[in-house]
Amino acid sequence: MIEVRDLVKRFGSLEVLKGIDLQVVSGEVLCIIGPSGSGKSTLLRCLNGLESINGGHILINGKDITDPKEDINKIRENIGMVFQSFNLFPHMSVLENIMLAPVELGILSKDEAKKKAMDLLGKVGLADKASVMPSKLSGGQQQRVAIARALAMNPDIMLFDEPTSALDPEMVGEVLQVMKDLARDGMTMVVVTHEMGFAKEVSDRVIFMDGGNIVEENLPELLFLEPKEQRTRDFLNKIL
Amino acid sequence: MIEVRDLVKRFGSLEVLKGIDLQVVSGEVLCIIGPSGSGKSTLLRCLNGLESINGGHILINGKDITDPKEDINKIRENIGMVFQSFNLFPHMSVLENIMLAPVELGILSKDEAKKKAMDLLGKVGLADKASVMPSKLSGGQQQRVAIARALAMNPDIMLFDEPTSALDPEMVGEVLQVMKDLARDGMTMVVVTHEMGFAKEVSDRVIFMDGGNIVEENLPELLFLEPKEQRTRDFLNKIL
Amino acid sequence: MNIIEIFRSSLPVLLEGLRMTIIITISSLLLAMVVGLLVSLLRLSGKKALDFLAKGYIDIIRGTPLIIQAFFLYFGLPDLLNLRISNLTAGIIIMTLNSGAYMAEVFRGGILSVDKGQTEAARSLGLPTGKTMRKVILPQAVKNMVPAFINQMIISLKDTSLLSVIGLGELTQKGQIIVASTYDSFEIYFIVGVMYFLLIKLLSLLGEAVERRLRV
Amino acid sequence: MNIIEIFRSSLPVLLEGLRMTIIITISSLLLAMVVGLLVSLLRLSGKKALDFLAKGYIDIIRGTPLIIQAFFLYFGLPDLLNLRISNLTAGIIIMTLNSGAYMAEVFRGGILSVDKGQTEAARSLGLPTGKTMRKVILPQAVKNMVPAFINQMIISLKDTSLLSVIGLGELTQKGQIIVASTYDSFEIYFIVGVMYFLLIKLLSLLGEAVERRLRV
Amino acid sequence: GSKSEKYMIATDVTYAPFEFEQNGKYVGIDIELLEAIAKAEGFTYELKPMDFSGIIPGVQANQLDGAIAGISITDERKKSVDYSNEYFDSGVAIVAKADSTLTGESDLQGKTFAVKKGTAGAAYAESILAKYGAKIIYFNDTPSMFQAVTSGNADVCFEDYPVAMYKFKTETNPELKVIGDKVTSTPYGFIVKKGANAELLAKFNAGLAKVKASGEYDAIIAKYIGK
Ligand SMILES: Nc1ncnc2c1ncn2[C@@H]1O[C@H](COP(=O)(O)OP(=O)(O)OP(=O)(O)O)[C@@H](O)[C@H]1O
Ligand SMILES: Nc1ncnc2c1ncn2[C@@H]1O[C@H](COP(=O)(O)OP(=O)(O)OP(=O)(O)O)[C@@H](O)[C@H]1O
Ligand SMILES: [Mg+2]
Ligand SMILES: [Mg+2]
Repeated sequence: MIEVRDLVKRFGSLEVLKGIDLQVVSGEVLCIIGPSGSGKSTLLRCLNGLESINGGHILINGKDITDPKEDINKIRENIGMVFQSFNLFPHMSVLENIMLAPVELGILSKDEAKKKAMDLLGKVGLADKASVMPSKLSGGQQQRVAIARALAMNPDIMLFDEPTSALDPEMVGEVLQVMKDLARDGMTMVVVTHEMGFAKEVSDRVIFMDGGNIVEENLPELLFLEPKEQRTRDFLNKIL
Repeated sequence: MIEVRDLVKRFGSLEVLKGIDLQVVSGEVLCIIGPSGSGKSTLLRCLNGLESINGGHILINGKDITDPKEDINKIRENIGMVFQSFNLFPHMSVLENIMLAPVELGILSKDEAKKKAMDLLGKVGLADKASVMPSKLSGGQQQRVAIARALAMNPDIMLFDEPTSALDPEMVGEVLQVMKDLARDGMTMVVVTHEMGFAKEVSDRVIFMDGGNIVEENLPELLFLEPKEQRTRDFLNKIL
Repeated sequence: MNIIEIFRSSLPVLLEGLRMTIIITISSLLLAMVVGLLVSLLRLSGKKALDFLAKGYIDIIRGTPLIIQAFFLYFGLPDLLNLRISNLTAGIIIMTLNSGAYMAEVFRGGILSVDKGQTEAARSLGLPTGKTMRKVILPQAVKNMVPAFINQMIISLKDTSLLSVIGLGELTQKGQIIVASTYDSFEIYFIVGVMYFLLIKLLSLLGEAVERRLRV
Repeated sequence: MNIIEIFRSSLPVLLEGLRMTIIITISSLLLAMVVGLLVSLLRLSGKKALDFLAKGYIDIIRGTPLIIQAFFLYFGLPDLLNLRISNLTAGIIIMTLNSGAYMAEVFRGGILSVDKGQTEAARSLGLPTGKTMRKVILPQAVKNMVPAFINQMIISLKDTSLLSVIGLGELTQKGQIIVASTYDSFEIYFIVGVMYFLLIKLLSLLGEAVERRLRV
Repeated sequence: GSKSEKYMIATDVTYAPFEFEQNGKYVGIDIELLEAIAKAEGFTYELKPMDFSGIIPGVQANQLDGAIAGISITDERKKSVDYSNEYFDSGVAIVAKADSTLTGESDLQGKTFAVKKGTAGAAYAESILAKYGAKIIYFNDTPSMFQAVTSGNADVCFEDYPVAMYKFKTETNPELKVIGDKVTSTPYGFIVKKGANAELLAKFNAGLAKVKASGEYDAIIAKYIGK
């Protein structure tokens, strides 16, 4: 599904990813944890081509996304991404946010897209907010709309970059719930998060990153309870 | 020293102070606590004429500061004020910040002012920072300079508006220490703060404000341990 | 003659000039929006050469007085290239090129003011650059641009007064022609000034109204 | 004649014009800073009447083309009041009044950009309004103003080209005079354009250098 | 102005052979004539070169004491200024491109005219505008007007006869030519503000008579126009 080989990413002279190897299989939920600046977001952004890479290969469903012959837009259609800051389009209603990509890319007709959007809004519990503007929603509601928007393209893979860390505590739960439902339905997910509860309960595997490297990876219960590396232990002590 | 009688302050139609009566005697340390928006800052700002008032009287050393015949600048010279956000003058060195008012107001010669400033910097533990620009200092250091700056005018009264709440936790202590020293030296102080430890240890009296009124006042140990009013209890429960 | 009589007798000629002023302002502004948008896109293309070209154009326009641009374009270029352009055409071209450069910076500012997350969200949905720009970025940019845009409109309107030097019969020139035969310079320039003032007041009120509506 | 010869033979006259352009720009800018500061202080005085006056002045200047202001001041007013001003004086007055209005807004912006806490800190030390403004607010405001100030300098410099209409022998007019006898309009306006361009480039480089130094 | 004061006297920026710049100095018939008259009458003055369109408004506005700038004497202008005795007999000529096939006023049907604001040429062009169904473009100065014709933006322009003749004669490769004969006959005069400055006017007239008598006048004319 996702295969990353020796991925190197630099910003100027700063090497942010120092040769990452990673595989995610279909239906797997992978959590990435690690201190600030360790390169988690950058890794995620490389996966759907939001960052150009300086070395290595990224294969999505067997296609090398760094190959200039591949249409990166086609690949992206297949990878949903959810951002920490929601990034809803503020000039469009909730419904229009969700319908935009399928309609503009000619994947669905307007009517089909609308039907699909309403379905998805139902799934994330916001069927009554279809015609509302994003600015009128709470953070948790906005993030759920953002998830629905990504799902509207029927992606095989969903990437989440700290989807709950910009939320007030009382709204974290509702977003995590939507993500749990997604995981249960078999979505392949890569989630950068500091929500250890979620990671333990939902993920199949957890990766701990530090300084641009994958320091350790394991089943969640093992990584949390018996970290092998000192750096992992330090990090877990600080945040738990 | 300070006498406030039936003080009323409105912003437009919003009545922020609803008839405050208050006395502070010479050498007393008064702490003001209360929820956000209760009018603590506004009260403090009225005391040195930073806000015009809509009713009542404020007497400082027997002079009515709302009397247009009084020179508010002369009165202010006698009242130092320390702000939450330090408000150092960024284009002047630490020394120049402290010397500005005494020199400009013709109270001290440049040389005297410099000597005085160095004295004060010694007192707040920053003698080595005299020629540094404020932006190069930590928050705690900036706030200590701000205190020294206020003291340079030899005020009888010092007003503090949450002097430590913009500080990283590790810097709160150094600023409180300077304030404690001041109190020990017999300065009359009115301090808006959420630092209950400081209030308990240093203050002679604590006032609890809510909704523009003084709800309760008492010795610190009594107010904290046996609040008479329900509102005071609720507030203390929340913050302790 | 008192000012009211002067006003009455000069009004038809001045109104004709005003009409010309408005025609030039509006047509050149519409064209300048197209030029400005294209040039701002060149500047934001990420391609060094295109950015350089666009920047050069903007620099030249901003680095020389409009009156010199007008002389150069109306007298200098046709002389060299041996072609003929009417002064109306020349006026519109000059104003378009001039406001186009400023408009490009207005567009660029508007586009850059849109949060980067918006582009990333759109791109990550698979929308290509063009569609991202048209559907997501520009609608938001335009909203942020309104004040700068109105400001540029006002500047352009005032700048048309310079076109009198290439013989264009807009408001200022009509005023000058009347003064040349009646010598009532105080009254005529006063009236002309008031006309510009009212037109600009109208524009800025309009602008404020648009801004208020967009903010909601 | 090729352009190099034209350049060589026209240079002395053009340099004289350039000198005049620079003199007018600098002297009017210095005066405009005084006017601008005073007017911005009126606007910020908190007194309705003063603010109204200042706003009125700014509105009138911004609401009318410079060329009309020049005609009005040089031809209109003296006609009415029966006084006489030389075109150099008139030119400097016009440019001062004009840039003064814009400068007032630059100053106002700069002053408003200084954190309110600065005023409060100064006032609470017992400093009166005037000293607070001079010692605390203005030094910080000026720093924030530099880009807008440079921008206004550039605009003023370009605007002096308009003073050719009241017969002032600045760069643009000198160019026109040469063209009148040689007809080399393409070459002369090109050279004049380059001169303005270089002068403005110089100004903006200077501005950037000042800005960089202030930022440190 | 009082006697000790300098008179402010305006002239056009560029109007050869009456006034033009040569080697950084103002020269021409008007310039030398004024010089000679001032010397004969013993008054001093400061010369103010300015756009022609600004001259009469400037005199009117009392910005100037007088002006000598090849100003045609017209009834219209007499309402606003006082004239001296005429010092040169001029008139309006029609100017077209050197390679033009136009031969005179009769060929002007449907053409575009370029004129200079407020000149005798402009007045003449306006007077025949309707008759020939022509279009008119106004400029501030002679070069702009000439340029409009050389660049093809106008078909003909109207300029004072001696000015046009002088110009095209002195150019090695003239781009323009006068077509046909003078279409009007108008004399030039020195002007002052109406009802003001009779003193200066009197001095000018007296001086003019003196330089004519002394032969200086003829010498100046001969120097620029030949005879
Ligand atoms: N566009 C960029 N230009 C330059 N440096 C960047 C850029 N984006 C990220 N970086 C740097 O790359 C490093 C890794 O950043 P990244 O955002 O991937 O970290 P992270 O693990 O997601 O941290 P956080 O938990 O704070 O989100 C950091 O040092 C960051 O400063
Ligand atoms: N300049 C102002 N204009 C309008 N309303 C104001 C202004 N300053 C304060 N207020 C309002 O007055 C009320 C009291 O404000 P004040 O700052 O005195 O509260 P506070 O007790 O200091 O709160 P905090 O603990 O948040 O500092 C609030 O409702 C506030 O919104
Ligand atoms: Mg991150
Ligand atoms: Mg407060």
